Amino acid sequence: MNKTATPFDMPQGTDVAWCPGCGNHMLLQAMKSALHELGIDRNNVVIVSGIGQAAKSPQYLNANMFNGLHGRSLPAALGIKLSNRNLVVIVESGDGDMYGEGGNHFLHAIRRNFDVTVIVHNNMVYGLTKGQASPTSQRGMATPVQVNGVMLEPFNPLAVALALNVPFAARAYAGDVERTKSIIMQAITFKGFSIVDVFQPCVVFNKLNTYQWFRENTTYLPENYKPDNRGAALELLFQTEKLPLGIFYSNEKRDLYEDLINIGTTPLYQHDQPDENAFQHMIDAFL
Amino acid sequence: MNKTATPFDMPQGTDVAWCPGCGNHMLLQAMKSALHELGIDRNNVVIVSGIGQAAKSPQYLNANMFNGLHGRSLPAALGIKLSNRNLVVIVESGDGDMYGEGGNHFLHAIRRNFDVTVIVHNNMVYGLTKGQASPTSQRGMATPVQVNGVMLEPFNPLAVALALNVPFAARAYAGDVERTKSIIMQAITFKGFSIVDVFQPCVVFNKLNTYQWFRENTTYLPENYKPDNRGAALELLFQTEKLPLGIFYSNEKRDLYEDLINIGTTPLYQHDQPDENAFQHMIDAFL
Amino acid sequence: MYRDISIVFSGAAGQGVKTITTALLHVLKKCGYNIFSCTEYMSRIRGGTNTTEIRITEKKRQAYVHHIDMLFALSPHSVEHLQKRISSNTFIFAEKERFGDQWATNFIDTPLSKFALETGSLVFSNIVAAGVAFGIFGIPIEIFTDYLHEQFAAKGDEIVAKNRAAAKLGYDFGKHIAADKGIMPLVNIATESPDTLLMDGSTALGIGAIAAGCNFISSYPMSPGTGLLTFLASRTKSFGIVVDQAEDEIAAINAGLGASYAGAKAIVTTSGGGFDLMQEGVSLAGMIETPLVIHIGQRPGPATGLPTRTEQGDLNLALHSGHGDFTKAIFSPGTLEELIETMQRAFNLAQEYQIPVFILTDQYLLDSISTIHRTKVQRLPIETFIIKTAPTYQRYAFSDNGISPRGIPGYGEGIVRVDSDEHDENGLITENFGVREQMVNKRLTRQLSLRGAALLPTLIGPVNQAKRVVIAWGSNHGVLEEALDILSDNTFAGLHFSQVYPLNPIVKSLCENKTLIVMENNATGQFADLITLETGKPIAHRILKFTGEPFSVEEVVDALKEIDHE
Amino acid sequence: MYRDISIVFSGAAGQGVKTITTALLHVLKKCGYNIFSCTEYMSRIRGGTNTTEIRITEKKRQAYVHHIDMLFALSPHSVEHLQKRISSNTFIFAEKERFGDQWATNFIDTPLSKFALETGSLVFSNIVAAGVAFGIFGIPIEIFTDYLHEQFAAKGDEIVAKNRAAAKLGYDFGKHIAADKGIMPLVNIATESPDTLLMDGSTALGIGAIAAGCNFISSYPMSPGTGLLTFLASRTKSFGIVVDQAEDEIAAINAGLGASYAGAKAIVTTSGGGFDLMQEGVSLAGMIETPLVIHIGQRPGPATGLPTRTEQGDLNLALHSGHGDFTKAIFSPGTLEELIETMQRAFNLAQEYQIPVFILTDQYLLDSISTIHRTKVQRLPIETFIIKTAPTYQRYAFSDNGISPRGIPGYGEGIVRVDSDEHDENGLITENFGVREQMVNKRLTRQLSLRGAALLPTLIGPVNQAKRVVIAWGSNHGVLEEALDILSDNTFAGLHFSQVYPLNPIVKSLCENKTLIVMENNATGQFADLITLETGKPIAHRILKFTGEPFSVEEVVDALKEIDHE
Ligand SMILES: Cc1ncc(C[n+]2csc(CCOP(=O)(O)OP(=O)(O)O)c2C)c(N)n1
Ligand SMILES: Cc1ncc(C[n+]2csc(CCOP(=O)(O)OP(=O)(O)O)c2C)c(N)n1
Ligand code: SF4
Ligand code: SF4
Ligand SMILES: [Mg+2]
Ligand SMILES: [Mg+2]
Repeated sequence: MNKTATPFDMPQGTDVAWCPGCGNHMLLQAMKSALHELGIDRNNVVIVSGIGQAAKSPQYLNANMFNGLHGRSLPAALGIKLSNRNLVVIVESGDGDMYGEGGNHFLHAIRRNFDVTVIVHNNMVYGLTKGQASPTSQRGMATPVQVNGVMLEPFNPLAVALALNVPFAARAYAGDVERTKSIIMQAITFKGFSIVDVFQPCVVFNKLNTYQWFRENTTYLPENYKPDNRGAALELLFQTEKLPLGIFYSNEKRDLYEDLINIGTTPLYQHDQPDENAFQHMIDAFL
Repeated sequence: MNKTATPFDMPQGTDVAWCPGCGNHMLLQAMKSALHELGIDRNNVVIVSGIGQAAKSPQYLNANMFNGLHGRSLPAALGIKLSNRNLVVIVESGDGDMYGEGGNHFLHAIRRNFDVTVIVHNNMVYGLTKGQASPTSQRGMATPVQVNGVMLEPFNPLAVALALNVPFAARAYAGDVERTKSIIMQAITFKGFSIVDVFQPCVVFNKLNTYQWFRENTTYLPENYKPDNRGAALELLFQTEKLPLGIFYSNEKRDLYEDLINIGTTPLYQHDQPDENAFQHMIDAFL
Repeated sequence: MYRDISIVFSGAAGQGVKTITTALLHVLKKCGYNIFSCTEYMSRIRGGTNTTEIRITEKKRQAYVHHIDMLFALSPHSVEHLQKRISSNTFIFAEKERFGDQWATNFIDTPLSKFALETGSLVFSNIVAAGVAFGIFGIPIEIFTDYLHEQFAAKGDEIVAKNRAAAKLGYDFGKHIAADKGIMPLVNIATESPDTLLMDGSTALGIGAIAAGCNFISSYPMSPGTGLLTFLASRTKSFGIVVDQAEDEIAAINAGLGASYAGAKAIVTTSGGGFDLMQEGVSLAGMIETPLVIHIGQRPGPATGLPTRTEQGDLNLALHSGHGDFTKAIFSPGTLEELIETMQRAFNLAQEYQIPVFILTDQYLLDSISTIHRTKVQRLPIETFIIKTAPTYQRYAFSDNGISPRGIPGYGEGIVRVDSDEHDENGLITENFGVREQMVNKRLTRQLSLRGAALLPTLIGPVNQAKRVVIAWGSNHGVLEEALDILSDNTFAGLHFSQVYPLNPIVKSLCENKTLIVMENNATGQFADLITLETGKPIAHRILKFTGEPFSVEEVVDALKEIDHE
Repeated sequence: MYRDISIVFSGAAGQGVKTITTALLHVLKKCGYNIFSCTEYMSRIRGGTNTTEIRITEKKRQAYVHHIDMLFALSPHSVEHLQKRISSNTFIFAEKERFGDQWATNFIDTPLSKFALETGSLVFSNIVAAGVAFGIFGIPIEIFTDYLHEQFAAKGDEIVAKNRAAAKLGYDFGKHIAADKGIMPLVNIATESPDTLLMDGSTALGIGAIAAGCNFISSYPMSPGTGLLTFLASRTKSFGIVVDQAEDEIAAINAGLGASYAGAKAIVTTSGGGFDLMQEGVSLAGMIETPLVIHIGQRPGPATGLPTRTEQGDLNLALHSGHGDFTKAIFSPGTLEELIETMQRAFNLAQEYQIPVFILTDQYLLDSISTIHRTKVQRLPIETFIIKTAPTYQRYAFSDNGISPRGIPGYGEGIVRVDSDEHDENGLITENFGVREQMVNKRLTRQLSLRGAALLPTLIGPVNQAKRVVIAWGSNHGVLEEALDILSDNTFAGLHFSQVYPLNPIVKSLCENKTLIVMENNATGQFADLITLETGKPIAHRILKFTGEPFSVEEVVDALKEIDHE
């Protein structure tokens, strides 16, 4: 694992609560390198997360952090971005956090198309609560709650995102730090809602989707793949044999919510006094 | 409007709170006729709804009713169906109710594929709360909250449903009672999660999508259309000129949740005493 | 000769009750009358019965009265609906042809449609109706026609002329009826300066929010909380307010907290059912010590209840909202002045104490229209308390009063971390028991100074001498004041609380050796319980109403008289 | 010579503390010892420090003690973590090679790895450790090896033999150390019948639910509420329970209500944060008068707080949950017996009164392991109250006690309508003020008989004579009992409430002329306030703890002594 020092490293000795061997360690490395290589000022980044193992990520990354409620990272991210569009806003979330508890926000945040990058640590299981099925759990996996195995259709996050006309949709595999980093960099650079669903092995609770399983069951999109066709991207996402990795779709033509609602570049904290003339004018309309 | 008497009619003089001319009146007629023509026993039907103008429907239809919370009809319907699978369970909901407040349940109910029919009165506006944008509101519509017009990407419910592998997806237009009735009948007959998104003119708050607009902007799927291809259905649903009506997709091959989790046909109220041997056996395991 | 008159307009939704009453209120205000208007309506867009009461009073009054002096019944249903409020003294204006069987001989046939059609179209019926009212009151027609001119000038001379003609037909009819029935014109009790603003409760709240520097609202529509959202939405441009209609209430409050974390002055508005869904967010606000103002427009529950009616049933809900122990404050304004002022106070307090602050109103208060003198629009200095961070910044640095300097991301050289988990001074997750204990104390310590700073109740009458004190909160300010005035019994006095939590320690001394009577619009007496908990004093009487209607002046007077006779 | 010993095992998550303590508990139970075990762990899957205390006592005890007689420290962190609980009397068993610098000379070097490797693999370390403990206690090794045989027989003779060998190595070492350090063997205080069941709180709750006829659970995982969900999930087949893992807590409670409407006996389980999201559903339960049992496993808030720790902070939250006024009941069991019994009571009450009923537990109670005699597993008759409907059936027919006969869809000839809006007797929407008032009263009337039927508190000691009464609820039953026992001061007695709302009117008389002391695990004293509200009695002292840990016997004794000296 490429462990170059970055300004986003936490002080030495910071206790990391993840299990040894967990895919999250690699994803964290990819994140820090991506931010570093993009030359982003850490004072200007806010990492927003919910609750879960994945959602602990910003605790281990030296930048501003809003570690909110389980499932609620996207609305918080929206509030932050709309209050200060100069901030780089990144969401780190788990498959349960984002697609389970947070499903409704996932739908409607995509519809808004504000400029945010969403990294989902998709380990296909609820890690922090000890191994129940998540929306992306594969059929058949037995858990303490799904005693006879998971029976629901797995949630297909990128297909849903594309059905909602998401402008940027990618999938990565945490085991491959370099390419994951590069995908994350493109997602952060992208202006608009970008989602990266990252396959992340959970070595304790998911014995089905292991490092080996991911290696065997994924394949990168061909070099010459053009991420400009929604229908084609969807067909690839309905594929169940070799799961493709890479950027499925990227379309910067959709208007940004920030532009549409015309918020200026001045952060809200800088104009928290009402315009006095406007105020008198408003009042007088009730005379 | 074909107003044959049905066993589902409410007593004469029942006050209906909808506006004169509202598309809901026609949709109600289509519902009642559909149930009647299918020969369903009204004691065996439960209509589940949330809150909104649409969600008032079961108040005007003489059958069992669970008129629950705004946005929460699907979980209630699930609880009902899993407790007594002999009941015919139908959800009537509005576009705000189902796709806004209830969005998360929409996603995950589809994943379960339990046997329920979901009729969404899609008037592309919040009716009961006086005209704010709903998830399906078209871009540009000005409202008291969206003063500069709606700016979000409209929610594409059937595309999302198909991304989730819904087995039955249809769209109807309330102005056409006969064909709406027939689509509803097929949805009810279908074993599994069936959704019918019904365009329903709101004559008070939606001055954009009027009867005329729907007539001009919709067209039925061709007679020879085969609803067996998810990709093709999605392409049709991404179409924005003439919005197709009819059954986009129908696939009874997906397993029913009720079968998968193996609930018997005995309703739960008939076995609410634990098996005594099993109980002793369970206890003794802790000796 | 009326010195205090209650005129009620009632008809089906869509029949134009609102148009008529708006016209009336504007003109009456222009004339300098003291006016108050409240409205009750059904949860439907067309049909049903919507009713608006307009009071013209000698003294300034802000309360609903039960009796009706004049009723304009636009539909037969409305007479049925208002039966209990009609007495032999009520003049009932109605259009015979609409009533059929339901016509009663004591009704005054008022041919609104006929006059409207004479003018050119049925759409003028409402103007005719307003004309009738002015005719009866004997208010010079010019003031009304001037108003019509103002309203319709943009639509061209013909429209103006037609409106005037309709008004005139109604006016003459009104004058004629007044003479015929011996209805005396309204004496000149017009004592209000014309320099007053006419507005409803939602507007006053909105003005308060803007005066406080509010620049962010994320909310999901829900009656009666929506008014504040639409008010701010319509002012987006003038004041640079970011308005986002959320997909649900959970999104709304989390967006509000995100915004506040980033430095916005954020508010959310909802009603009880929507607020239920925000509770985890309230708990988060408490944990991350992030300011937020939460407006709950109360309506009758449980569940969907009566969506367009009034109740004061969410006090306990707000007070105990969100799991875990942390600090909150709750305001409960009862007049336009209080709405404007407490909203600003709520923002300032939220910023200063870094806590969630509630404003509890209700449908009755939000929809009631009244006047406030231009100079009574209080402006509090806007306080912000945001600091530029140093590199060593710690979001949760311990301090004596429990409050840490508030940094926001991107302003200064520090890193700002907020955490829903228990955390250390840096905002990083911790499971250290000692730090946990200190942090709980940190979050609760500020309660003390908050208590000391709590608004005192408004004293109504001789609180010191009276042996019985009637306590009200929120929208019951006006009705209590008027009832005590009518009762004019020195053994009674009143306290109105526009802050219900925490209670200032002085409240206890105010309650010392008094028979306490609490009146509120809910079924159990939630504020009564809170008074007992906070002051240790028992409540002798609870006057409760929970039909979905506000208290009327008459029933409060009766209830107090009954207590007097005990 | 120990008659009461506390042995603590502590190590990183994944190091096998659970394996060791499970083995120990099973064997000790078989020997007839009175055992109690509680556990505290970090919110992580590997690493950190997890600690389990096992008490072997002469009298039956169900409480955590602070002091440690013997500590098995599997990691250096654990010694650091437990520093405050270690005294000069604590024997510390640890493996020198793991500790490096952190080794202290008073530790007893216990070569777990070495012995394990001698046996064949490091995986046997836990068995070695258990062996050491048995050796020290002087409990015959055969009982342990028999247990190992039972556990591993299925894996073949070799595995059994290796486990035995590991056990023996540990055992001999333990005996040797005992002799060396002068540790006296455990005297035979084994007074328990072997006919007891060994289980944790979650299991007891689950047994109670099954005994009550529970056949539906829909929930979303959340510590510490998840245990009940997994328990029932693992019994799906034997008892025909429908188990659905919901997408969120809102779905969970609404599915529960749908199920209950259709006749299922439904429960949901969660913790404070998840419960916040269920509040609107609670309000719906109140409105549609549909039975539902809601289990809240409490943990420290606000927000995510300390996810794996304990607190009693959600009493007010549950009590005031859901907007609007309606009837609720809240149970708060404190022992295995009470968990099993109150769960059944909750189901019966929910069915009888058609209301939401709460069970409040906490992490400490749910994770604590103890024994219950087989015959003490109470079975209450299962009550259902469902009727077959007639064609004229009205779901909300008015009645004297406010309760209407409960029909369900598809059973009988009637139509069953439930409505979240205010409704008439048929369950159809209404906006009639009179019906509204009657319906509110209907929903509240049943509160009266519910109050009369409320469980009385358990009296601990001479409540009638004592001048001071210490009040506890929920998980503090055992600690209060033991503390009073140790104090053995006749001026003190205790009351334990396993139902906290409503309170039986008799409670008031129990509190008459007493100095009331309330102990609870939260920062403000929520039950203390409730006692005052319900009985009118002031609370003289509050003993509060909110670090995330349970009360220890020692600190309760100290707190009471301090009161005594005042
Ligand atoms: C409202 C609420 N419900 C439930 C929980 C408990 N909870 C914490 S994390 C989690 C699931 C985590 O799964 P995922 O998001 O996939 O993250 P992972 O741990 O697998 O990385 C749950 C259910 C919570 N904290 N809050
Ligand atoms: C939790 C909650 N939030 C908000 C509301 C207010 N509300 C009632 S109906 C409705 C929207 C209705 O829109 P839709 O579902 O499209 O139905 P329509 O009236 O258009 O048929 C809203 C926001 C509510 N009742 N409950
Ligand atoms: S439980 Fe799984 S996801 Fe969580 S830290 Fe361990 S390996 Fe990673
Ligand atoms: S407001 Fe619109 S949707 Fe509602 S009843 Fe009227 S026309 Fe129909
Ligand atoms: Mg996960
Ligand atoms: Mg709608």
